[in-house]
Amino acid sequence: MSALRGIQLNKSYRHYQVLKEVSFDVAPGECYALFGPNGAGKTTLLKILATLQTPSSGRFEVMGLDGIRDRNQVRGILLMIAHGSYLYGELDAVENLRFALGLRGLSPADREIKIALDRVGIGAFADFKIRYFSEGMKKRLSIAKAMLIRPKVLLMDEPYSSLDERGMKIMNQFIRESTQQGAAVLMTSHNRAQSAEVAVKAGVLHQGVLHEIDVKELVAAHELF
Amino acid sequence: MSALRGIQLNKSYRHYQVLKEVSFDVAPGECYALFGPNGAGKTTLLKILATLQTPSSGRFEVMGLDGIRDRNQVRGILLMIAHGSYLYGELDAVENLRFALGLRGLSPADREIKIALDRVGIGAFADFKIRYFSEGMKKRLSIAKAMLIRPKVLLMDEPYSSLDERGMKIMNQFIRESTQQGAAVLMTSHNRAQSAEVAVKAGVLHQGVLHEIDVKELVAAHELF
Amino acid sequence: MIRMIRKYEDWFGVAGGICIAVGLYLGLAASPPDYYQGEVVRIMYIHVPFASTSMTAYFVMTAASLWYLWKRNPIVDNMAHATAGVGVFFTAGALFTGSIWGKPTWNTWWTWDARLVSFTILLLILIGYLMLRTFIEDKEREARYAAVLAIVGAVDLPIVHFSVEWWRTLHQPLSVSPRGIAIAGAMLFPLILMSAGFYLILTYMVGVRTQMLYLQQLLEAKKGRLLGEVHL
Amino acid sequence: MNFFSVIRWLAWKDLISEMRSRETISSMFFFALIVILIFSFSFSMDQQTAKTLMPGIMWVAFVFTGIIGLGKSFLAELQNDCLENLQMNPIPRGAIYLGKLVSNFLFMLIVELILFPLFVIFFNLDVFDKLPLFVLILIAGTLGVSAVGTLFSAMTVQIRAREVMLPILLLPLIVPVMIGAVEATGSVLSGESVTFYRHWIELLVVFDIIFTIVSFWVFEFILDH
Amino acid sequence: MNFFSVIRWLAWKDLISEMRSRETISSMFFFALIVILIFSFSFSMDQQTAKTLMPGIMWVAFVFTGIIGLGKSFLAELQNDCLENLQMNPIPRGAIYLGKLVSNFLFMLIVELILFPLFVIFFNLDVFDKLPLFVLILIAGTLGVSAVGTLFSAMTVQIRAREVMLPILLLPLIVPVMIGAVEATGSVLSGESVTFYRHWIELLVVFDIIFTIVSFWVFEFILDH
Ligand code: HEM
Ligand SMILES: Nc1ncnc2c1ncn2[C@@H]1O[C@H](COP(=O)(O)OP(=O)(O)OP(=O)(O)O)[C@@H](O)[C@H]1O
Ligand SMILES: Nc1ncnc2c1ncn2[C@@H]1O[C@H](COP(=O)(O)OP(=O)(O)OP(=O)(O)O)[C@@H](O)[C@H]1O
Ligand SMILES: [Mg+2]
Ligand SMILES: [Mg+2]
Repeated sequence: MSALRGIQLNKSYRHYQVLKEVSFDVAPGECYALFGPNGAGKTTLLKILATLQTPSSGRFEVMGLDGIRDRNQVRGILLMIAHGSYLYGELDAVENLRFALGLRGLSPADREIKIALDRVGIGAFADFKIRYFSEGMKKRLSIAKAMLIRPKVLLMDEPYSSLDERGMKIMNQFIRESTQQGAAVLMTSHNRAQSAEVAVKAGVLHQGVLHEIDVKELVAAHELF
Repeated sequence: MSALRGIQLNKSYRHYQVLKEVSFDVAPGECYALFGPNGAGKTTLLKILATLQTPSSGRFEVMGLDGIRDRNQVRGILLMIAHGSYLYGELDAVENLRFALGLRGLSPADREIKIALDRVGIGAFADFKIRYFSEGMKKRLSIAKAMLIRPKVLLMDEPYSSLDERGMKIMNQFIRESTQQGAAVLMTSHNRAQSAEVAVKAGVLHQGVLHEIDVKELVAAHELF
Repeated sequence: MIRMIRKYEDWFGVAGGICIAVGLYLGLAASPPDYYQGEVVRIMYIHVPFASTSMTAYFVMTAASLWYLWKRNPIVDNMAHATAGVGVFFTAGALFTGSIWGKPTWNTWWTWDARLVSFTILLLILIGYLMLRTFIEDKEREARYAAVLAIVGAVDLPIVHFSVEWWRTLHQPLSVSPRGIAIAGAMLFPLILMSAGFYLILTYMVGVRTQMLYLQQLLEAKKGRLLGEVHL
Repeated sequence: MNFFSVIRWLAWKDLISEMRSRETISSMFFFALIVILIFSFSFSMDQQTAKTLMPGIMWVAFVFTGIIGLGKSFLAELQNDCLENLQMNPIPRGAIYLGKLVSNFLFMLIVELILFPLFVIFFNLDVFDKLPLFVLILIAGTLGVSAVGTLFSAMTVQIRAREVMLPILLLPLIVPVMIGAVEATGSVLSGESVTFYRHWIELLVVFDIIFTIVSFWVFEFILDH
Repeated sequence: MNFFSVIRWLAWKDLISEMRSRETISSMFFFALIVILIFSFSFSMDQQTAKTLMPGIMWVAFVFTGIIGLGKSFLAELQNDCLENLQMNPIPRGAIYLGKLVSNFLFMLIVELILFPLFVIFFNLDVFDKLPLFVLILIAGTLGVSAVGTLFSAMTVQIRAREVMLPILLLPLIVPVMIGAVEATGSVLSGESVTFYRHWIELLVVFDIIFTIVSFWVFEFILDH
């Protein structure tokens, strides 16, 4: 069975076809890494899968559910970590976590929250307003959120951006754990080296078309596109 | 003589000291590359040198002029290429160039503008509104602007970001030309390989302190910070 | 400078307290009631000092702002900031006492009179000034923008002062003007005493507040240096 | 998941953020104060006209102030792409609408309740025996404005000329609410018997109900494709 | 470099951008129209009061509309960090102020000149013999508003609660200008002889001069440290 499956997805903006017949398949416990030049349509694809945009044609399935028809159920399965941190500036780190979890009907114990914050290395900033967080700290808080939600399908748009080297290690550690527990991960990236550490499948999106490539090529190839 | 010299620069934000006694020296014809983790203060340093912010203490000199006292003259010598493209969405490429040059009292011939646009590879988009430009195209237009202004001191904040591989080559070509004509270049970067091609000096900004390093280390070192 | 404030401010406070105590006694008990306003006139001994100190406070704020833009001395900015905060208090006081005075004399708490409105505008500018300061993160920029606002806002000052001359309306005209002094001696003395007391208190409050803002800034800088050591 | 807990979480988040920064309420309050002063001065009124115009001035000031608050409501959600996050969470759209409506309604009402005594003083009104009626009218009018306003705030925040489009779209629609509120307020002030202005209050309530239900229902199409 | 050429370039840029998108002027126009409508409804007036209130309504509408335009003026400069670019160009700050003042003034005046005939029709005014006087008052009032407004637009655009702070700071300051304009307009309308309202026009001119000079002078401190 596949956890996340795209079937001939197309997407056009007014003047421009961004995605052309994109099909792919990510099984539970797999991590799929997506590459491509700027403006290739990676973010667009992720937004479609996150039910934020509709494809012009084609469809996709999440844990066997239709991504468009059953989108309300799909939303409960998916979690996206993107460029935006989805955090509120005036709330502190713990309050932001509580809010995000509350929307999903979860209310973890203080101790659980504390552990998650410590694991991503920002335990000391638990009661800092997000307004004073640096980009890297926000990204780490997003990891903590994902740790607490434990989604079955994780979408990540450039997970390594704005993280320093220790931060990237934490991120990969988290991805490895999630896949071990059976989650499917789809990430876009410009960082071949880091992605190669966790990905078991890879693809390049170029001029709207998705080409699957061997993960070994990620490190070996001189140029991907 | 030095083209750009920082002397014990300090900068604190309300809760945070970003730069600590930063001193450096760039001679005419040299390219200096600045590295450091996120939030190290690289952009802050560049903004101070571009007379956009004042240092909390310390001073800097541009072609022998005091950067704070004589800032109006200094502004005529410097040019900064930063994350923001400094372009107006409703004007087209040529109009944007004319405006930027007009503010500096320059009015180049149509032919000169055309040549510059062709050299950065966007000659075909000369009469496109900037609103429809991609990030990479905007960055290329900034290079064309710098080509026409020919400043004596160039500040560049992450010049390679949002450029594709051909774009990076054009950028390095331009930097090499500028330094050959005697300009001083100070750039920040996260891309060691590209910077190593043009830089003759390098430094790492870490926890507010600037450490000079050998340019050879840029490619060789496993971790810079 | 902060030392100087430290050293003298208490004297201002004490002297101001004494002046006001004596002034209140003379004004409320010892002075004669007014020819046609009767006992009500006694509010004058509070209203007029409140009003003139608030005007002075704005004036001082403008001067400090100019000085700051010229010399860029952060303490001067603290002083301007302090004066604004204290100024809001005095301005509100003048409005409040004026309002109370208005009820028996004009038979209304409030009327759309030129002085009243221009003075209310002064209060709004002061509050806007304080709000502006809370919305800027950068200390230096905060000081600069606040100073600019204070200077542009100072245009309202002459309007408040001369409004009673330019628009002849309900409010009492200037009693001390080029045309002479229009007030009885027995009322003048307590009024002068009260005014002196208010001015001293104004100085005292500004001193205390300036010090507080200055120390707060020191503390933040210190915290900044400590936080600078903490890294992920 | 749970409809009402989502509403509670959303309102909680907005109220806590506001308690921290006090940005919205304080700026709405002073804006209203200034608008009232400007109006009163521009219409250079004697005591009598002042009293007849007072309901109009009051409601125009309230509505403009409300627009300020409404404009900021969803703008805050744009900050870190939080709106996208709400969109892709598995929560009913109607709950998002109601959660936002609660906070917008409360902000407006709080400001109005602070301003009302000032009106009483400025305009020398005699209202003490009819206070409950005034509060009823305030609540009814405010609900009408914030019901449509919340919908349009979510809509305009996602388009280009957002600052202008909110008033341009909202104002014409709430004209009936304003007329009802102005007439009812005027009648209560002039001491008419309830039977004369009952229908205005009924009109207000009817509009409240219609606007809330319709907005609740169409809100889904604003946030979802 | 050259003071006047900088002013010309800036105004040229704003006017061309506006000619392309027509966003500012058209939205100002509709906003004004709606404000006027709302006022007319809220103050349920008979013909006679309508005429006495007309100058107030007109100027309140103009000023609020002006604030919309002023708010967008420097917001456009934020787009690609263009404001930073202006700051670090070797041009006199006063020229930036005057360049922006020219475009702001023109936008406001154009909208007012389109709206004025509508007022004449709505309120059945008889103005044809005094048209030059009206235009003079319009120009004088608009200059006063835009002189301070340009300054505050540059200021508030760089701070947190910018949409609210512009009206909060600007409106109190321009009350004298508004009073002058309203009184002068009223007097001209009611057909008084010039000697009766001369002083209002003089007041306007005096404020224009004071505000322009003071703003011109302090503008440097807004853009420069
Ligand atoms: C809310 C209402 C009022 C406000 C905002 C107000 C405001 C002011 C201000 C700002 C001043 C100082 C002007 C200056 O220093 O240039 C002043 C002075 C004064 N006010 Fe009022 N006032 C109010 C009500 C009244 C009333 C009801 C009276 C008496 C009938 C009154 C009598 C005076 C007098 C006698 C002075 C001193 C004038 C002089 O010596 O220059 N005020 N008021
Ligand atoms: N709303 C839109 N309207 C029109 N074109 C759009 C829109 N959004 C994106 N595009 C275009 O679609 C293309 C794909 O954009 P997308 O953001 O998906 O790229 P990406 O692969 O994520 O690039 P990057 O590596 O820079 O993140 C781009 O060329 C962009 O210009
Ligand atoms: N206006 C500000 N107020 C407070 N702190 C700030 C401000 N601007 C920047 N900082 C802080 O100063 C530090 C340095 O920021 P800066 O943008 O210079 O980093 P950088 O080295 O350019 O990082 P990056 O690699 O992400 O570009 C950061 O920690 C940031 O949080
Ligand atoms: Mg992307
Ligand atoms: Mg940077």
